[in-house]
Amino acid sequence: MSQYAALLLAIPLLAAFAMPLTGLIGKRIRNSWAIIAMLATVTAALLLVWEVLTQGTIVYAFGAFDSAQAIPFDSGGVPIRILFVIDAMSAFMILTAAIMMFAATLYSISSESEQTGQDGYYALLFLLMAGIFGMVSTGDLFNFFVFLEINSLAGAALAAYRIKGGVAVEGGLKYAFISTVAGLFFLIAVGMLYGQYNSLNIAYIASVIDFTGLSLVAVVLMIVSLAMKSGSVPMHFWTPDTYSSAPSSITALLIVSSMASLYAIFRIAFSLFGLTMNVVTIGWVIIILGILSMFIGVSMALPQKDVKRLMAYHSVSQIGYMLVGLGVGVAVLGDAQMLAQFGVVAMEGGIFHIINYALYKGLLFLIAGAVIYRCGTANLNDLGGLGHSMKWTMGFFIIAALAIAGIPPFNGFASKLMIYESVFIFNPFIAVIAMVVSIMTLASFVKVFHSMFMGPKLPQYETVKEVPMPMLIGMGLLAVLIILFGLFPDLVVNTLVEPAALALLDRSGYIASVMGGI
Amino acid sequence: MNETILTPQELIDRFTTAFGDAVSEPRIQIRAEGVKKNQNINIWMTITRDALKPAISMLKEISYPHLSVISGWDAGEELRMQYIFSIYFGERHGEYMVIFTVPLTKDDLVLPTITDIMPGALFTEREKQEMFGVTIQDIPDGRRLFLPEDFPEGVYPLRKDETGIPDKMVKHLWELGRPTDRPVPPVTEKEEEPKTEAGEKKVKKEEKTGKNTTPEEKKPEAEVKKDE
Amino acid sequence: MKLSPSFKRSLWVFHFNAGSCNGCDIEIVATITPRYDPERFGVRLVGSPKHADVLLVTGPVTKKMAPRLRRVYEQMPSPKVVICIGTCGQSGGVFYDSYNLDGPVDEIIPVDVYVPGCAPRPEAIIHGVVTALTKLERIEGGEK
Amino acid sequence: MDFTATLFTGTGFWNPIIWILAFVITSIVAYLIWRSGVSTYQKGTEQVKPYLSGNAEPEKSAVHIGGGNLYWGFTEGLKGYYSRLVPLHTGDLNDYMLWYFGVIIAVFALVVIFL
Repeated sequence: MSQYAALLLAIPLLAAFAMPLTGLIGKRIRNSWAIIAMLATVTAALLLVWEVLTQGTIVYAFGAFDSAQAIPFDSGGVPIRILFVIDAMSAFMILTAAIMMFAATLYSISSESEQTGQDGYYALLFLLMAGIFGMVSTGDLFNFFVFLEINSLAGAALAAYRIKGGVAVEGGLKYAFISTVAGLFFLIAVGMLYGQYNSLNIAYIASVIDFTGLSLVAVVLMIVSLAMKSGSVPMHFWTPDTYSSAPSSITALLIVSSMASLYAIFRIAFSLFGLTMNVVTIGWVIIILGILSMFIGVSMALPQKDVKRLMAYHSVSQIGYMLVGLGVGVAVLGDAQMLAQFGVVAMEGGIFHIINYALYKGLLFLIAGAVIYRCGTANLNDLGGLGHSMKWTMGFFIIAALAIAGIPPFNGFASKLMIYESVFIFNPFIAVIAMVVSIMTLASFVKVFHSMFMGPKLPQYETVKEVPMPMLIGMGLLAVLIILFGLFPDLVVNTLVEPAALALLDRSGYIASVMGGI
Repeated sequence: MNETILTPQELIDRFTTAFGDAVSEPRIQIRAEGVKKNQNINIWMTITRDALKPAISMLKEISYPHLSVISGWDAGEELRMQYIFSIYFGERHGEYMVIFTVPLTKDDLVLPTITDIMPGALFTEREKQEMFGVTIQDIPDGRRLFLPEDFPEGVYPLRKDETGIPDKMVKHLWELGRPTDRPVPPVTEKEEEPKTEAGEKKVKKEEKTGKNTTPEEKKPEAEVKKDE
Repeated sequence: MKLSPSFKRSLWVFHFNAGSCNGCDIEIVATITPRYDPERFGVRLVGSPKHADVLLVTGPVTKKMAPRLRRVYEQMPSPKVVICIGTCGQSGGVFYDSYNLDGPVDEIIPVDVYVPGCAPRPEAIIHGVVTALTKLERIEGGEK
Repeated sequence: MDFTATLFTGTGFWNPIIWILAFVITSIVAYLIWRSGVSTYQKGTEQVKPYLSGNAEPEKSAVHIGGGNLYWGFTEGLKGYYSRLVPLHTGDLNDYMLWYFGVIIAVFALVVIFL
């Protein structure tokens, strides 16, 4: 049994706590240590994903003599230890997180080079990544709460890292407050389930669950608190404040952490409860949250004057797309015929959109960071004429903006098309809203492109030149991936997205992989 | 429009009683033109400079006047600036023209601005400033209105005295590029005064105006100019 | 020599008022009314010099209008023809002793056809345009 | 793994490679048509500059419009919608919590009614 699952967490935690030590020795050594640790984590993640895709779900019991032995012989059929259950869906999320970690860490090596306090910065960054990897691969509810907390606290500290006159501190505080409240309500729900089924393991609870009133309360609490953590509309107010005040490489990672909580909603909806709950209602709840997020997110983004705030509102509206995609999947879970006809495709669209979103949204925030790194201001009214001096950044911006707006050759289009067509059969009204939101997204990014890159060379940005190489590599990787995913969507869907969607749907397979004790 | 319509004489009496000797030589002119002989009434008054603004505000109480233009002419040793208002323009043929003439001696050409009580007067005040050299006190926007930017300072086109347009500034378009080998025009012979070079004297000016009418006939029909 | 096909039924005209008293302008407008109807030959007034082949200049060029007239002339695509309408453009006409003139039109831009008259009649203007047409043919024919 | 695999999206299909080929072909055809046109304007002359009724073109940085209010017309048109939506973003943490509990109760009601 390979130890990649354990390595996936061990390396970031080791790197995080060793960071201050290497920092003492020297700045360059600490940077190289960060890069080495990051590369190690990414390779562990890729190997793990490769293994899952080839051999199917991996179950890793921490601390057991034989790591594959999920249920100890004397525990009477109840998995005691903390289990990592990594099926195709978790592997998909690990891959997304790994790519973003690679780009963001490389980016922040040079974007944070002149700043102070880099030891703490990288330590928190690795803690954040450890939290994300843990959230997406754990099979244990309480363990999920623990990783949620690690994730939130590291994210909040990083969001408030560059004080920026108290604005960042306010953003960080809001993020921390929101996450802890969401986490606590999630913990209450976990407590309810533990009280009723006296186990914390998702698979075990799934196998013995019979939907009582208490489980109903648990489902509602879990879904709403995770929806808040991922920033769906009625509870999205923290997103613009936190994302716009956090340093850009951190915002790229905060997006990944909000998607991890999105993954958690679907893990709970599909694997934990599945058909035992009233899927149509919960499905429609998720869809409504999705529609609200889509429309209000982008309509708030249009009049914005600050580029990062505008992009933060866009991340709210893009989360809406995923919610709608997978919400339709949940809603038709009961009806096999409808599921086969468009349910699976809607889910595939939603999942494919997760990785596309991570790619181009991360790239957009890194570009915003590059512009702020060079020009010092994020206000659209002061910027202008950067196209003359920052050619590469402009090129990446064009790719990312076209991708987010869903323009054909790029990856955004492929996933949005899947969502449009399948959701159209389910309910045409939602598909129409999705398309209108796409147009408004394009409109607002045309505005950003016009005011940031076009126009004459302004005198105050005369000395601005291209961003240093590591930042360009970070952005370049994401841009290349966007183009590749755009050109070969079928390749990506068949190898990554389809198994993930089927793994989510296959609730009994999930239970069997753990309970069966293979 | 229910204000009381004053007869011209009552209007003048109002001003004379209000300003006494500041208002001098009031005059009423009533003309009737056209087939219908509709009357139109002009009321002229000469006003001193410092009684101007109070007079205008009084006129505003009678009926809000329409300032058509501030015109003026160079009467030799003084400039007579005329504020031309029209009131009662509501009724048909009921309009009065009220004209305040302000004589200004050439040595202190200063006028108070009336843009504070009548903002619309700015353009015509700016034009008076550049055409007559009258300085308007605290005019909000003292830029030139019609003259080009590179127009020489101290030259005021509408003045008849030495600060008027010197002859060298006048560019006679009809003189330029006239073919010199053209036979004498078949017009009745007038003594052909010698072609003077640029520095003619003033007396030449009137005589020149007479001569200039001849060039029109020289180009009777559309003549196709060969391109060099 | 025939005009290139693109001129066959479209000789587009751009009118430039360089300080005229609007007498000639009203005559030009009178020329394009249905009574004289140059539209049937494709002669049409256009809003921008960039679409025009013929430039109608009225009025003596005042000092402020001279640079603008030069710029509009240069902005017209070649081959182009300039018609100076009215006596003012040729000899200053009624503004003969004005201090603010910048010379007859042909000192500022090369003029091809002169239509004299203090407000020339529409027939004279049309005759001018026809003369301009023959001039265009010669230009198209390669003689400068 | 053949590269012209088309992605099955719900009712239709999507193949970027073929789309790009079509795009390239149409752009070539468009370029050919464009090239056969007559371009009589000379490069360096005044013909390149815009026609502002004869006036010279003001220098560039004076006319650059900042991006801030590019869509003022859109927001103006939806004034009713925006005047209600924007004040909701108070930036005050307590309101966020009220929204959170409000949504929990709403979802509860929804789930219980439609159980």
